Amino acid sequence: MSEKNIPEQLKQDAASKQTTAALLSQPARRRLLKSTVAIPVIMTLHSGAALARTSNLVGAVTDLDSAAKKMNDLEQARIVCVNPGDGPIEESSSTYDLGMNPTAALGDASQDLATQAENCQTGGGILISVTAFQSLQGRGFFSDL
Amino acid sequence: MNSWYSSHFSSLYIENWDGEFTVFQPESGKTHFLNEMGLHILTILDGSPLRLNTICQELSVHFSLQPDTQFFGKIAQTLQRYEALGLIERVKENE
Amino acid sequence: MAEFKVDTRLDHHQLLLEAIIRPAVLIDYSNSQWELLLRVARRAKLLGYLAAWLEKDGLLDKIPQRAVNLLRSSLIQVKKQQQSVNWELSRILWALDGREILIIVLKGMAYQLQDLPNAAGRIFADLDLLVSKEALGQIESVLSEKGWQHHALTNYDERYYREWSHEIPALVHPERGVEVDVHHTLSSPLGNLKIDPLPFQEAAIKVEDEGVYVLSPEDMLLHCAVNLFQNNELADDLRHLLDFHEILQFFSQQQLSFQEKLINRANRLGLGRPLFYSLYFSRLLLHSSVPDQLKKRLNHQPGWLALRIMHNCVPLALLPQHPDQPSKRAELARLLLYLRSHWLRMPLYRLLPHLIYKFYLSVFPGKSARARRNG
Amino acid sequence: MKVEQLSLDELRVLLAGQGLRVKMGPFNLSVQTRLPSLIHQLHQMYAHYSLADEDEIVEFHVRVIPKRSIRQPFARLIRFEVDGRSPFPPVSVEQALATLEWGVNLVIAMRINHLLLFHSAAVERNGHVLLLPAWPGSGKTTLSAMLMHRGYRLFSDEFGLMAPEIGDFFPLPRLMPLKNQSIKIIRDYLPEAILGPEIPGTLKGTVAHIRPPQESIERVDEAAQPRWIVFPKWVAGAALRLESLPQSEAFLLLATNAFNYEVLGETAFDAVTRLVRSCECRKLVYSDFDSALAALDELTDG
Repeated sequence: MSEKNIPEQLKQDAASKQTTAALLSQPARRRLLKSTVAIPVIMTLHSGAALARTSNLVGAVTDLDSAAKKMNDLEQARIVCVNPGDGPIEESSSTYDLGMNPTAALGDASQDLATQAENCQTGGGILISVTAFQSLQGRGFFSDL
Repeated sequence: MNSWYSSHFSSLYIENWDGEFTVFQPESGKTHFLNEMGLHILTILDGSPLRLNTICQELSVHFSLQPDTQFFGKIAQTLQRYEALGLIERVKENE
Repeated sequence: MAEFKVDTRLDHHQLLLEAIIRPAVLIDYSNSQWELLLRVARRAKLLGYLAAWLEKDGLLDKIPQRAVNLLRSSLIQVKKQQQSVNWELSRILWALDGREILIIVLKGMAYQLQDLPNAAGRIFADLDLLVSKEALGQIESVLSEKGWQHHALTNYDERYYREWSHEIPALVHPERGVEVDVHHTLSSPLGNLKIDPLPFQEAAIKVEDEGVYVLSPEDMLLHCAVNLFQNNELADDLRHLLDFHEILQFFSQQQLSFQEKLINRANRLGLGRPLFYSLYFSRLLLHSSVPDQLKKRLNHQPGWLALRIMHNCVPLALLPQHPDQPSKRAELARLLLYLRSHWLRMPLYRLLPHLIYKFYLSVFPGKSARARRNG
Repeated sequence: MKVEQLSLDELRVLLAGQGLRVKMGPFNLSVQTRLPSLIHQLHQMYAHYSLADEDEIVEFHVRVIPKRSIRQPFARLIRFEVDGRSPFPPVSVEQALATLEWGVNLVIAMRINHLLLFHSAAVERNGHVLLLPAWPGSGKTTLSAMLMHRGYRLFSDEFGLMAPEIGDFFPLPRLMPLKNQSIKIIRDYLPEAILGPEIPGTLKGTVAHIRPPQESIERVDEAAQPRWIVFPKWVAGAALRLESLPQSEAFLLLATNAFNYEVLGETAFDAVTRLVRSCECRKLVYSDFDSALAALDELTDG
C-alpha cells in the first residue's frame, strides 16, 4: 500500500486513527479506552469482519507460477506481496491469519520474479495463491491493488 | 470562527458500560465506542452550539485538567472527526 | 423414492410474474411453489420487493414460515443497503459544504427520495449522480480531499474511463464502502445513442429539504427505458422493467394525460425506440395499463421483423432462468440481445458468422454440447 | 427418517436425482451430487441427519459437480454450486466434502438475516448456552469438539444463531472442520470421535471433519437461552486463566465478529446489549485441555 494514495488530510487527522482502534490488540485497546481519560476516544465498529475472517486464513505459496501476479501496462509481471494486518506471522504455522486489515504491495517490475519474491519475504510478507488473492480481493481487502 | 452542536443527539441510543459507552446512530446505522470524554463532548453540544474554546473549558473543568495547546488540537481533531461521522454539525458564524 | 418427488414442471416464469402482478395469489402458493419462487425471485433480485409488498399488506403471517424467514432476511438486507446509500448521499452533501452544484440523483436513490412504489424493498447498492461536465472535476477533488478514493482500477480501466467515457471512475469512501458513480451524461459511453443531458437537467425537479434534484417523471421513465433497451443486455433485468412499470402506473394515476406528455417528450428527445420497447414489454409481461394505440404515436418505432425478434427474445432474457434446468432457448435469446447491445460496435463480417453458427445450434440442439466443447 | 436408514444405493439415487433433502438446524438443505467419493463420505458423515419433512420448503439448494478445465484437462476438478451459481473457483475432487461444508456455511452467512449470526461456537449444559466466540487462533472447533464429547450438547462450532428479539439460541450442528495439528490432538484425545477423511491442500491447510454426536442432532429443535460467554485462547505452555472480561470488551468483540451485526442495525445493537448484560463474560487462556475443561465444567455447574 503506497503512502501517496492516502489523502493528505487523512494522514494529518490523528483523530481518525482512533477508528482503527477496534482492530488493535486487546491490551492496546484497553489502554486506549481506560487509562487515557484525558483525550476523547471514538471508535467505529466495522462490519463483515467475521465473513472476511472465515476466508482469511490463507496458505503461503512458494511456487512462483501459482502465486498471484499483476501485469503493469508494459506487460511486466509483478508479484503480489501480502503483509498481515495485525501482528507478526508465526514461523511454524503453515497457514496465516491475515488479520482484519492485511495489506499488499506489488513487486518491483524491473526485477525478475524470484528477486521480487525474495524481497517480499525478507520484508515479512508472504506470497499467496491466485485463488486466495481473488477470494480476498472480492471482500474488499487489498483495494489499493 | 466555527461552533458545533449535536444535531441528532436525542436520536442516539446510548449504553453505559461502567464509564465506556456504545452509541448507536440510527441515521448511519453505525455503532460507535466512546470513552467518558468522548461522550461528554456530545452531551454538552446537545442544545446550543459551542465554540472550540468553550468546549475545551467545559471539558477541563469537568475532568479537572490543565488544558494546553496539544489538548486544544486534540479536541479540534475530535470535533472534525465527529462532524465527518455526522454526529455533530458545524455552524458558520460571521466574524 | 417417489415420496420425495418435487414437481419440476412448475412454470417458474409464471410463478414469478403472477406473484408480481397480483401478490395476493402468494397466500395460495403451495410449499413446493414457494420453494421454486424463492429461488427464482432471488435470482431476479426481487425477494425484497415481494417481501416489502407482503409486509405492507400484512400478509407475512399468512405464508409458510420458512418463506417468511427468507423474505424477511432479504428485506432486512435491502433496508440496510438503502440506508447506507442514503447516508452516503448525506455525507456527500456534507462534504460539498454548501457549494452551489446542481446534483441530480438517479435510479434507486431517486426512487427512494420520492418514495415511489417501486422503491420499497428494491435492491440497490450504488449511488448514481448526474452533474454538469464542468462540476465533475470540482466534485472529484472535493470528495478526494475528504477521504473518498477511486475504486481499484487497472491502468487500462483508468485510461478507458478518462479517455473514452469522459467519466470519473467510481468513488468509494473506505470507511463505508458505498460506490458513488458521478455521471455527466445519461447515455452509456458504449451506447450508440448519444443523449444530450441538458434538457434533462433543465427539467429536473428539486427534492424538498434535501438540496438535490431528481429527473422529472417523464425523464425518469425515459432514462429507465434507455438503460433497459439501449445500454443493456437485458439478462435478468426484470426488476428494471418493473421499475418502469411501477413508475408509469404511479404517475399515470397522479396526472391526467401523463402518458401523452411522456410520448411527446420521447419524440422531442429522439428516444421513441427505447420507450416503445419499454411500453411494449411492460404491457406484455406486467400488464401495464397502456392503451395499445398510444405507442403508435412514437417516432422511431421498430420495424415488423425487429419487433418479432425482440418479442421472442426479450422475455427469455428478462426473466430468470430456472435454477436447475437452464433452457438453451433462453441462452440463445440472451446471446442475441448481448450481440444486439454490441451491434454497431461489432463489424458485420464478424457478427454474421457468429449469428449463423448460433442459429445452427438452435436448430440442431443435439450438436450443441459437442460444438461447445470444440469451440 | 434418517440418512443412516437409507442404503448407499438409495442415498445415491437421491443425491444424483432430486437431491438429498436434510434438516440442518433451523434450515433445510438439498444436496445433489453424482460424485462417488462424496456420496460415500456423506453416507457416513450425514448418517444422523433427518430427512426434511415431505413438502417442507428447502432453503438452500447446493450441488457438487465435476468441472472440466481446458487448461488442466487431466485434473479432476469439482465445482460447488448454489442455485446454479458457483461462488468459488473449482477445486480438486479430493476437496469436495470440505468445499460442500464451507459453501453451505457461506450461503447461510450471506442469506440469513432474520437471525443474528455470531461467529462463535456454542454448546449447551444444564439447559443454558455457553458461547465460545471466535478469537484468532482460539481453536474453537477443537474446544467445542472436546466439550461435546464431555456431555455438552453441541449447537455449532461456527455459528451462534440468535433470535434477536427473544434472545434464544438455535442449534445448527454441522460437520466440524479440524485443521492441521488439531486433527492429531483430537485423534489422541478422543479416539471415539468419528472423523471424515483427511483432506490436504485446502485454503486452510489439511482439514478433517468430525461428525456431530447423534444426541445433538436429534435435539436440534430445542433452543436455549445463553448464560456464559467465554473467549477462549490457546497459548502454548500457558497456565490456565479464567478471568472476567469487561462487558464493554465482550460487546465489542461479539459485534465486530458477527456476520450480520451491521445489517441488522438497531436490532443487533439492542440484542448484543441484552446478551452481554445477561451473561457472565470470561476470558479463557489455556494450553492444557483437561484443566480448561475442568474450569468450564466448574463455570457451568451452577
